[in-house]
Amino acid sequence: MGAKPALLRAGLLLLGLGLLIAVPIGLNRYGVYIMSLWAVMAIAAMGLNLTLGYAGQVSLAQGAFVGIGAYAVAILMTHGMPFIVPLLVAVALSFAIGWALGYPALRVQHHYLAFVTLAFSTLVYLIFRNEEWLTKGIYGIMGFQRPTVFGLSTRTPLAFYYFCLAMLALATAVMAWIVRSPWGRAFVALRENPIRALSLGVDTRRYTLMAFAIGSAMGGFAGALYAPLVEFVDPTPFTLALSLNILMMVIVGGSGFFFGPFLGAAIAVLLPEWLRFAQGWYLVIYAAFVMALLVYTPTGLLGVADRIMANRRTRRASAARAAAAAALDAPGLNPEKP
Amino acid sequence: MSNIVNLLLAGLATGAIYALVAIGFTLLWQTSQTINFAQGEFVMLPAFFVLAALNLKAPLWLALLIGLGASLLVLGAMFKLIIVDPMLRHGVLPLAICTMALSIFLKEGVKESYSAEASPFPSLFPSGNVSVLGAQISIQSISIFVFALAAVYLLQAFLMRTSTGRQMQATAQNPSVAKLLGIPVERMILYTFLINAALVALASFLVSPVYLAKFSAGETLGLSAFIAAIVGGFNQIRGAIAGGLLLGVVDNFAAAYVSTQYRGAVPLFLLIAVILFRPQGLFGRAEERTV
Amino acid sequence: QTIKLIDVAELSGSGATVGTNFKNGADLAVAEINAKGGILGHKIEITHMDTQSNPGVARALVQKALDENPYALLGPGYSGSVKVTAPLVAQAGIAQVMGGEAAELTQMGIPTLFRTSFGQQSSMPKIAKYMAEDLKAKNVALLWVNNDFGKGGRDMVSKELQARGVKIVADLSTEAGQADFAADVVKVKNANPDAVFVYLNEEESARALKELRRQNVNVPLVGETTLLGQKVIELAGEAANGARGHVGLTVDAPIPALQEYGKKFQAKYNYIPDHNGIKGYLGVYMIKAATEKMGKLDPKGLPDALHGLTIKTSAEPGILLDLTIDKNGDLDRESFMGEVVNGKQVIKTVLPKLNP
Amino acid sequence: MAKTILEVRDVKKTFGGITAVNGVSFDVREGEILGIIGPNGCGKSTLFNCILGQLQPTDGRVVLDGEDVTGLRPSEMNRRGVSRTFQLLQVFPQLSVRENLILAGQEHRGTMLSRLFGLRDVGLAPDADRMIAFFRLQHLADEKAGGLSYGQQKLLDAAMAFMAGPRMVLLDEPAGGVNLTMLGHLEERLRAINAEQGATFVVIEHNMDFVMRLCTRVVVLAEGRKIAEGTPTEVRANPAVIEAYLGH
Amino acid sequence: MNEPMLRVKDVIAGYGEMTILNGTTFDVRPGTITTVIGPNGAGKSTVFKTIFGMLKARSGSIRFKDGDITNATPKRLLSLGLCYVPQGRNIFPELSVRHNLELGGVAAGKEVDVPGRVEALMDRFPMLRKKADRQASTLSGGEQKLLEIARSLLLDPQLMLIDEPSIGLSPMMVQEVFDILKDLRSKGVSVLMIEQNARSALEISDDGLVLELGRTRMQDAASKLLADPRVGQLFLGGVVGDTAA
Ligand SMILES: Nc1ncnc2c1ncn2[C@@H]1O[C@H](COP(=O)(O)OP(=O)(O)OP(=O)(O)O)[C@@H](O)[C@H]1O
Ligand SMILES: Nc1ncnc2c1ncn2[C@@H]1O[C@H](COP(=O)(O)OP(=O)(O)OP(=O)(O)O)[C@@H](O)[C@H]1O
Ligand SMILES: [Mg+2]
Ligand SMILES: [Mg+2]
Repeated sequence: MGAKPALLRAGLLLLGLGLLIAVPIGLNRYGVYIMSLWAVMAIAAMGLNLTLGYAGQVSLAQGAFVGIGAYAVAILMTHGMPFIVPLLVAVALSFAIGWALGYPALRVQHHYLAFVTLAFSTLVYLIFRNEEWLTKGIYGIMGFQRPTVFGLSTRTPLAFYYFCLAMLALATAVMAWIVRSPWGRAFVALRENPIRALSLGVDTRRYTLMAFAIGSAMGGFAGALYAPLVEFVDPTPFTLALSLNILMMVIVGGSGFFFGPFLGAAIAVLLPEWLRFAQGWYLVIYAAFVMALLVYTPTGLLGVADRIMANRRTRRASAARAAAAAALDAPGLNPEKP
Repeated sequence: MSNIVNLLLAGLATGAIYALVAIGFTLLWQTSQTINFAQGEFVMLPAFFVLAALNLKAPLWLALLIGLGASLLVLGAMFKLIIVDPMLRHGVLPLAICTMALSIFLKEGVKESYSAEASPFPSLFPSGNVSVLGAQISIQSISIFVFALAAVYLLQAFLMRTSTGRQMQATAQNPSVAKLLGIPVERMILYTFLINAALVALASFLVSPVYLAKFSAGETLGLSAFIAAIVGGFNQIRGAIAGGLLLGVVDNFAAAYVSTQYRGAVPLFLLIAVILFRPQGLFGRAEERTV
Repeated sequence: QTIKLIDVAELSGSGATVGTNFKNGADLAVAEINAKGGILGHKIEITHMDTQSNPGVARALVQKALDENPYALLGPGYSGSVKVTAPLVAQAGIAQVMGGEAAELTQMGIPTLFRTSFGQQSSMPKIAKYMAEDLKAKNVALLWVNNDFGKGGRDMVSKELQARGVKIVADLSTEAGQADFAADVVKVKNANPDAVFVYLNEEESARALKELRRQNVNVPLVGETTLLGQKVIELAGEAANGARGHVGLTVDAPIPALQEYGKKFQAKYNYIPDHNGIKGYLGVYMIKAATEKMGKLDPKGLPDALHGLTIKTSAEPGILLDLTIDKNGDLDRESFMGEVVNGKQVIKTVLPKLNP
Repeated sequence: MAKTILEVRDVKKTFGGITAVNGVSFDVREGEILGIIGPNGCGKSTLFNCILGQLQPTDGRVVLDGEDVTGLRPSEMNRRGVSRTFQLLQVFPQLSVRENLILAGQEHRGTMLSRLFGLRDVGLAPDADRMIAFFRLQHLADEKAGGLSYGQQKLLDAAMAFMAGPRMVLLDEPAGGVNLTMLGHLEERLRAINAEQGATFVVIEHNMDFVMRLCTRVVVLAEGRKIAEGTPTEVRANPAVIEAYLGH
Repeated sequence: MNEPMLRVKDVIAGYGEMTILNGTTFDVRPGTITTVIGPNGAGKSTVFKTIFGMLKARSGSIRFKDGDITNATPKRLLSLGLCYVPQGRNIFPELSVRHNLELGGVAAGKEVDVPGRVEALMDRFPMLRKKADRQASTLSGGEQKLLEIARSLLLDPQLMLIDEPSIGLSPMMVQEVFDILKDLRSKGVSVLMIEQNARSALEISDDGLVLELGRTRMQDAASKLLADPRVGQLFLGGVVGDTAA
């Protein structure tokens, strides 16, 4: 029975990939830029989806990690390092900081954790803005260029888009591996019932820290791509607003669903652009749409799909039960055995 | 010395504002287990209802009444019916995110339909100052302080002493059982949001003369109030006061004696200490038994 | 055909007030000009794009705008956004008439970039001079808003002050939208300066003035347009009295044209424009004047036409005040030293153009 | 006489002013099935929580295999081969029944790293399915655990405790809500595991028939103190126990 | 023969797409205790939820005395004189024990003296008085169950649905609860009870009812069921082979 959905999923995946490759060809530079931004944000959201969606740890700091990644790349590249080095540094750095940020989560939960992470992202923003010796402060960092990978320059918007797409594919693969491994199961256990998990030998501390670290690393990874995408890094994008926005992506797409972040990012990044015709009102319409969507499906876009799938399964189970029940009326008692 | 007093008074004045707004957070949590990220915008909006009324040449008292009525209708009833009802069952986060979108909606909506400019808002109190220990403090601030205290006291009494109040809490803590016992769950939730609406309207009228009626006024306010509520203890209304005042004062002293450049973060980190060593907040009740 | 102008402005986010003023000013100018038959008989068509006060978005939007190849570009208003967009526009070779005031902008050697107001490099020296020479201040405290507008002004003014041998005894950054200035004022007091330089947005200016008054700081408070505009006076009440400083663009200036404009603007949008409201307006008229000078619609020619151009109110009333655009895209025109005297802004001295 | 596997020494637990467990001591011998009974609120569950580290005892010691394990984190206790079930339902509602069971065993297979790169089910799927079949949950194997009936969740909870092949299991009211037939079944299983693998059990239960049939020894608590200890028959005859707990 | 107190007829109900009750049918006579037994997952609790309007009955009918109460709201059912003690943990964790109790009286009419009854209940269950001002979540599992049962007795019902009351209760307390049920019956109240602790439950019951796979397998006098060897073997833990192994 499992085979058919599997095929279906594979088909959808290929279709989606095909679309992503084909789409930008028709678009102008701006369109391509937006698509690239989508890819970057999708990565960041995927990270948060691990921390929040799977492991159930609220974090309002994902935006800060995107910033950390972006600054790491911008600073190191302006010192003339080849892209790969800053990229790795960005990921490693955010992994480490993410790990550290996990510690409060061992003590506090829910809104308290939200508060701690919130404080952290505020601090990070202020560091970006105030530590001029490092970050050039409010004026931001300019004058670094998009990388050349395997001898291919990514200067043109299209080339860079495909680069981002490749990176997105990479991130997706890694993430898929993690959530499908026993770790993924442990993360969910952490979210669903930490007490029971603990009593089953799940080292909730380690997994909590891991959830933060990996999620943050993804954020840093996204940041590392954001910098060359915009070719300018300054503090303003990395306020709490970004963190909240990424959080919104996760929830709207479907928290805890693997492909949720892709849809969430699409809505948060692409939709406002499509709405720009509405001039000043575009954000109003956008917000209204998001609210309507959440009201319609609080579990996010993929929540709908999931419900449909589940219902199909349940109907089968239900039928089996009914049949068994009918069989009961035949003489001779027999305990429940569908 | 006079510095200390100055900072203290100013801090308390600002803190009182945070407290007033924070009450809403604690109320919503205690009576519906929801977090409203648009709370700041909720405080921003009623002032504009009033201004709109004033532009139509309504006298102030009438304008205020209209403002109150409008927010009861829009921020209370409509919010509950259109947004909260369908989402309440699905846990804290979806609704919280939805209110995040709502805050954008309100902010941008006001900006487009009214103005991006800050408009002065008529003060309900004489603008004078009284001097305390040689430092000046405005009557405005004092009245805000008093109102915040009164609001907390009344709500606390209402929730703890009246049967309705307890039914509201019961509804929040276990809706399905509340239903079994014949508690009018729907109505209780409606009460919650009506009270909140009234509260934000009041806050709006008191705060706007200081913060001005501006579409973005809710951003900083909402955030600070959220923090204040957490520090004070989310599940205790009186926590809001403690949290608010503490935040206001700490913020000022941090800015004066630690760093102005980092004033955004230093207070938060001082307050994190509170959270880490008293995870239930200053006045919050300890987390319930788990196993 | 119609003349296509694209305005990339901060219409939401922290810069929303700046951008909206700029937008409204521009719209007003466009409406007027079209009513009078347009430029060289061509109607103007202006569209606005929202940068959400984010340089990254601004950069992308400018790209988008250029894809639609407009006649000229207006905005953005944030210096940071200007800095990242200007190179793109330079590539396209069309004029960018923007609202940024940071000194460096016109020193990047970008031939297509034009101001609509004084850069801080021309306003700050005047303020520094005033504090050092007229006020004889030896010690000055700086109170500035920590965004690129405030930071730019602060960097410039402290440079100028120190050049004149004035000591900076307190250097206090504040947050945009900050409500409580008690701590900052305490620090000002402790430094006991001879004068305080206040460089904040209007609302924060008002709050700061109130707090300075509350803790009765009685030394002169000196600033720029944003310290003694009508709005500040309205918000700060009598606490604003005594605030003084350099006024570039203000509808309170004793210039009938400016006051006239103020009324027009208020009639249309029912609020008093700040200097950004005037920048947007002037920007469009600068483009008009230059185009008429060329006598033809030549986007690529526009920058040259603007360089070195002098526009007189006699020829173009819309320009409100005679001005000259130099080769860097900086402006030169009269400005004022003003002071708030019992709830009214009065102009004390008129500062002539640098090179008449 | 079998060696002592777990020693509980003067364990005390207070919450604010309230004393839940007031200096309880007893031994658990290798391979026995020890019953713990006592009136509601006498401190049985709290005692379990103190032994297993869910709660920090206010006072007293817990010794496992001669090693002091007082206040060790529950996951550590579990690593040492001690698992438990809960009185109130404690499953992972959003995970399927099978996933619940696999999770229950996975942390005992390999290292964290090896698990990341190893098999998805850590090779536990067959065990899980055997467990499912045993507890008659086949038709629910892929249902979310949250959708199970009370008794089914109770059984699942018990099943999870066995997944890792523990040396010792603490069961908190396993019989509650379980159909008598299934219960008899569970009982047999406990005996089997006890006999074959020499696993040790400590059972809190109010169902006296169950306790009498299953347990080799019984400890009786009342108001946080141990009031009696002995074979089921001894305890049942003990007037103090009848007074405090059994009634007439 | 007198009109049944409760009549459940061909009820079909379930959770979303999942049908659990495939035409459940049974009666409850006035002034009797009826015990429902059956395997785990048979649908016993689901029947209760459906009767009490927590789940929608897709078809079939439920009648209380001579009125139709299919899919009626809990509020209405309470006012008609039904009450329901669900399975598991159903308290308000952060409210005090006393307040938890008092909330049981919300649906009571003005004439009822709720505080008085609360006092009476506390006399009956001294534990509750001892811990009256504690946060309910700090009670032990069994204490929480007692609290619930006590709460349900606040408004004197005519029909009481009680789902596995014995879970987590010490033998004494089980006796106590069963005694309560008995003298409710003596006051003419009907009790419909689910019990896995079936023998002792059936011993105090008048009628018994076997539910399996959401269908009524047998309904008969409790004594008869107890005597029936098949029932004994299949549902009351008589010897069974390990069919799964
Ligand atoms: N919330 C739910 N969602 C989906 N299915 C459910 C839900 N609750 C119960 N079920 C299913 O309905 C069936 C009957 O459940 P119910 O709780 O009525 O059983 P029961 O007879 O009360 O069993 P027990 O004696 O264990 O309480 C079970 O197979 C269970 O899987
Ligand atoms: N977190 C807590 N805070 C305060 N008191 C508590 C807490 N947990 C338990 N108690 C108290 O400790 C006592 C023992 O509780 P415990 O759950 O151990 O009883 P028990 O023996 O398991 O009873 P039962 O048989 O009903 O489960 C009870 O009186 C309970 O009120
Ligand atoms: Mg217990
Ligand atoms: Mg049941």
